[in-house]
Amino acid sequence: MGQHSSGKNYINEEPGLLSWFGTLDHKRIALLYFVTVMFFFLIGGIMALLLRLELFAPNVTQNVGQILKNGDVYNQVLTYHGAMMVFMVIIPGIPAILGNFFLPLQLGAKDVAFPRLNLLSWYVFMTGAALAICTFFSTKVDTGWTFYTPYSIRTNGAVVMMVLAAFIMGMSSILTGLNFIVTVHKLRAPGMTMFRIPLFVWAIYSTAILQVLATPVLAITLLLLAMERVFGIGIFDPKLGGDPVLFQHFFWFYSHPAVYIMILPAMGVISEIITTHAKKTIFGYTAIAFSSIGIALVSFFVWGHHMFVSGQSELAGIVFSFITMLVGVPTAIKMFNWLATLYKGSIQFTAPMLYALGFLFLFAIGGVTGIILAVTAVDVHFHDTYFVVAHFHYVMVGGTLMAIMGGFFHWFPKMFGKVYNELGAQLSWVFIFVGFNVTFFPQFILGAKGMPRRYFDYIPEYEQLNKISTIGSWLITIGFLIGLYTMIQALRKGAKAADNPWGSKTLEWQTSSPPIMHNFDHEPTVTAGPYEYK
Amino acid sequence: MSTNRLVDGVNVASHYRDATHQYDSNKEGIWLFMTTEILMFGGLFVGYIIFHTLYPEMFAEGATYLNWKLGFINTLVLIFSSLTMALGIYYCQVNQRNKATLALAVTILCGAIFMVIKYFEYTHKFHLGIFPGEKLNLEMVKPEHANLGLYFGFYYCMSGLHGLHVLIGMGLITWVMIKNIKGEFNSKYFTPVEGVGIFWHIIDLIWIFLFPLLYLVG
Amino acid sequence: MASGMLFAMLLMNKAVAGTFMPEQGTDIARQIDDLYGFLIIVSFISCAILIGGMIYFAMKYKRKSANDKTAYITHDTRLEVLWSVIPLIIFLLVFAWGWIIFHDMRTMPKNALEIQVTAKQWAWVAEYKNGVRSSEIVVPVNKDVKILLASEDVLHSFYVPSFRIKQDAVPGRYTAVWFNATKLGEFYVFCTELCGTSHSSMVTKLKVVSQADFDKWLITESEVGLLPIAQRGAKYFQTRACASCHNVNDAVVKVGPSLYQRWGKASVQSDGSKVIFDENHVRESILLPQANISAGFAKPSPMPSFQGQLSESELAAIIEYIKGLN
Amino acid sequence: MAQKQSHSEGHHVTPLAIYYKIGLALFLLTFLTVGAHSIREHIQPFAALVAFSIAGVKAYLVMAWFMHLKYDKPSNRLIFSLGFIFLAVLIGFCALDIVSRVAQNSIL
Repeated sequence: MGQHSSGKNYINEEPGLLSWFGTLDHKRIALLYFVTVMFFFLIGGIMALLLRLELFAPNVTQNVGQILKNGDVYNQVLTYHGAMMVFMVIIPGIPAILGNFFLPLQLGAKDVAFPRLNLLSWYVFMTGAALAICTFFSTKVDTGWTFYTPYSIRTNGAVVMMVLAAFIMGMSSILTGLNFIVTVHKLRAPGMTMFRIPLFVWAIYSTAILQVLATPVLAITLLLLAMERVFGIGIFDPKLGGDPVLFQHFFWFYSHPAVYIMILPAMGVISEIITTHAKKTIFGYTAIAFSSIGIALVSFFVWGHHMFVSGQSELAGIVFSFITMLVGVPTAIKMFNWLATLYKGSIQFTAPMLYALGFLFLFAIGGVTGIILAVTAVDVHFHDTYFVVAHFHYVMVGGTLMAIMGGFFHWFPKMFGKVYNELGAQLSWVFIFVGFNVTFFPQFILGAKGMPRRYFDYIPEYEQLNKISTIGSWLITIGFLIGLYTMIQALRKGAKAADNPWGSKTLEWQTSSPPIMHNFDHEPTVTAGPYEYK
Repeated sequence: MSTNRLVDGVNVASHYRDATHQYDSNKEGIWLFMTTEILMFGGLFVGYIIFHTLYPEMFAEGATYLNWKLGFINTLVLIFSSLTMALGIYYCQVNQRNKATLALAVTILCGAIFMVIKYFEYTHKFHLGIFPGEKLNLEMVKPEHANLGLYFGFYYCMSGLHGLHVLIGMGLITWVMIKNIKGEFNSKYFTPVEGVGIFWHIIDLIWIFLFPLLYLVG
Repeated sequence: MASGMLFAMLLMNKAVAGTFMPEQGTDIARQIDDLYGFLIIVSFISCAILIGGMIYFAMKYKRKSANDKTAYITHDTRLEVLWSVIPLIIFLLVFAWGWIIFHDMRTMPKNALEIQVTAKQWAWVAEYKNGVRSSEIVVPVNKDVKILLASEDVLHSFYVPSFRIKQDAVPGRYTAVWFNATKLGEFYVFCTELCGTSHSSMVTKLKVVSQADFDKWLITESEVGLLPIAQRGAKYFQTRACASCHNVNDAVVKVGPSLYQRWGKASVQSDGSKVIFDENHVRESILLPQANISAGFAKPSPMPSFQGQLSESELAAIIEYIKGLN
Repeated sequence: MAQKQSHSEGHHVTPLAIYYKIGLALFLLTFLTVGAHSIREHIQPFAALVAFSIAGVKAYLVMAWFMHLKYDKPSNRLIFSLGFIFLAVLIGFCALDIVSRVAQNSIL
């Protein structure tokens, strides 16, 4: 293997900027997603900073903010922050960028099963994203990303357009998931049995199942909401005997599994990073693989834990709480397996490894607070307070975004064939990790004290903790900017990367860096599991 | 990047080993997509069943405003079209291109008949002031249940989304019919016809349940 | 040994329960805090094992040379069963514990004092059996109180942090929540379901008073009808939630225009025309808010129409009150 | 003849006669549905059950023969059935809430 003799690779084989927009190559499509998702992340991040700035101190007078004009503007910003981060950053994040790039490579395939569909997914995604951004220049939406009825029916604002945007992006998510499922089923290299595929593939595969099975219900829910606004069909509107709680059932039937769409791929990335940078075989491969599938399936039965105080019946609350406890078990299994993988390893403190360890740290906290929230009686107090905000940011940011960053640095040499500056990458980790805890840990306390979420203003007793939280958000920003700078510098001036700088055993490292257009000179034949560090 | 090559008379993309490999993969993709269709329509069915359970009399009243005879005719039309669609695939499989084209054309025609009948049903209702949800003209309709609009919300959403699928299906059948006329299909390669066929049968499948659900339950 | 550990945990629990939590205003709050304290301790121990273990391994097995040999351990069934079953037992334990308390919270007491609380954008209105309406909720101490929740427009959520209770108010139906306050004092009531512009100001007070004070309060409030007309207007201005959008103390704008020193002056409308701020103008603005929108305010106005909701006498009282703001 | 061989290798071809039979059966069942509807007064409360049982049989015929699921790979059958299984989950839990909520009104 080694360097391809001609020096050609997927980046330079087709010349010209335009060639990127018609490309069918999974690696190039991954980079298209990379650029767009990063852009949306930037916008969503700016929204977050605005929210935190506004909350730096309680308002001067009622309903007049210090940064944002009034409560309406605040509600709009929080809606766009939530909707963009969920639908445009975290859901497509790992599957569409890293999954697209490395799923075929790790399977030893030449491409995903349906390359044209893959490109179409990106265009569909961009259409939806463009529509969502259009609403920003029309009447802005202020419903929160959850679109709860009947507020979303009554409020002014381009809810229909926003809902269609989410519908279209959902379609893209379905197509991506479909593509990955078929790829995993059909395009494994000879000898690559289901129990020899890397754990990242297992994670993406489980995610894909969720994408395909859960998203259609979101689609119909959003369509009905649009109809509700246009014709007042009444299904979710109490005015005609409809039921707003039913909307929440439909919404969370998708959106709870969606939480796992966001975190499962991150878990896959962590498995890869830990084995590679500890140079040790994974502990409990089968347990981790099955827990991914287990989490994916059980996550369909737990959505009601978002609705303990919604007016849902007590019985339903109890049943959902019980099943939620069950979904905690496979998550705990994964945590312990990663820990056991570190045991007697040879741990190298590279930037990806730091991000992975940071993930374990933050996800541990996010996980246990998740259990606290799953306990019905306790959740009654914490529901819709900052405790919940802190919990899901520990999982989504502390979990998924840490994994995304770790994954980027881990695979950077492979994706771009360049070496990044280790110091810069580690510095970005320090700022993100510290800043994250400074931002979100105080929010647990705020929530315990009873500060409701989505509040534009608060009573003076919450001021100190809010100040700390806002300062933390600046540290995170610095961290991400350093990370971005490091990547850009590496792209511009980075030294040429070796084919397998980490000494990894998975297939993507066995081809050249960056990979050639067809991934492998010869179709690889697999004779052993993915983590044979003997 | 995928460059195609000819294997045994079939265009096979480079990341597939052979025609069977490609066929199986495509087929699985098609089925996965159909699963999402079922789940999407299913959401509507779930809503319908729940509200029907809550307001049985209101739903019974709603059904009396529908003309079950039209629904019945439409059911027959769709079933017939499903048969011709299946025949279309069959004729592709046995290399009888002209018969396949004919079968597909009849299918499209049936779809069109279905939509025309639907059109008359809809316009007749609009004429009577029967609109979905709060747009229902209470003065003209004078329903026993003030919330009858909810039933028609379901009626229009379900039959509307179904009708939209019929239109999309007709478009897709036209596409494969043109491909067939150009001679792109043979006994070894007919995946698009089969995929579109499955889609069309799903439409039929959904109507099989919509018909008793909307027109007959009362 | 095990019982000793359990005992130590229970002792610790007493210390931890209530950490960072608001004052415990009810017995249910105490029970929830005990469970919460237990959860915090268990969480802390799990995090200590996971994070501590991670840091320990990371330090101990730090890479020394590029050719480090690592152990080849693929799995260990006993360990894996252990760390599946132990969390499961803990999860089921806290689930059951939570269920017991939750069941109490959701079982309405018999013979409770019933208060009808209606949520609307953006205020709470409590109505008592004797017809008293109040924007603040006043309840007697040590008595079961049942709040019957309704909503006039969108979802709201009734949240009293000190009582650890929360319940959504769902339009189109009633929901209920109960408590038995054990402490005198004032407690915050928040709305915790995003409901629009002034969601974060949809805050009121819940006052726990002695039974005697409560009875007295009910009587004074029911005598509002005997008050001078402007003072009655001031009451309605609070209970009808006018105050959550209209400022009366100075000219600062909240959601709607300030009413401070507006009476009798010319007012510019959004279509550029001018009207005099008089009885008929104010009357029309209250009953048909969309007909008169002041320059510089959003169209359509977020103000709900009060047509059919205010009696002539109430309307007159409010107008009289606004007159007096000059 | 080469044709026949390729069938046995790859694709199953259902004979024409079966298609016609299935089509006929579907027609008859549709008439049966309407027939049952016209005597619904006499078969209450089973009218809905009858109507949906017939619809179920029709759906089976369409799926098994027209959609070729009978001869398709088991994995594809599983994939398609997942749609129905998860639909059952959705309705199951929604119904759990709604039934117990209506029954529970007394607690107010």
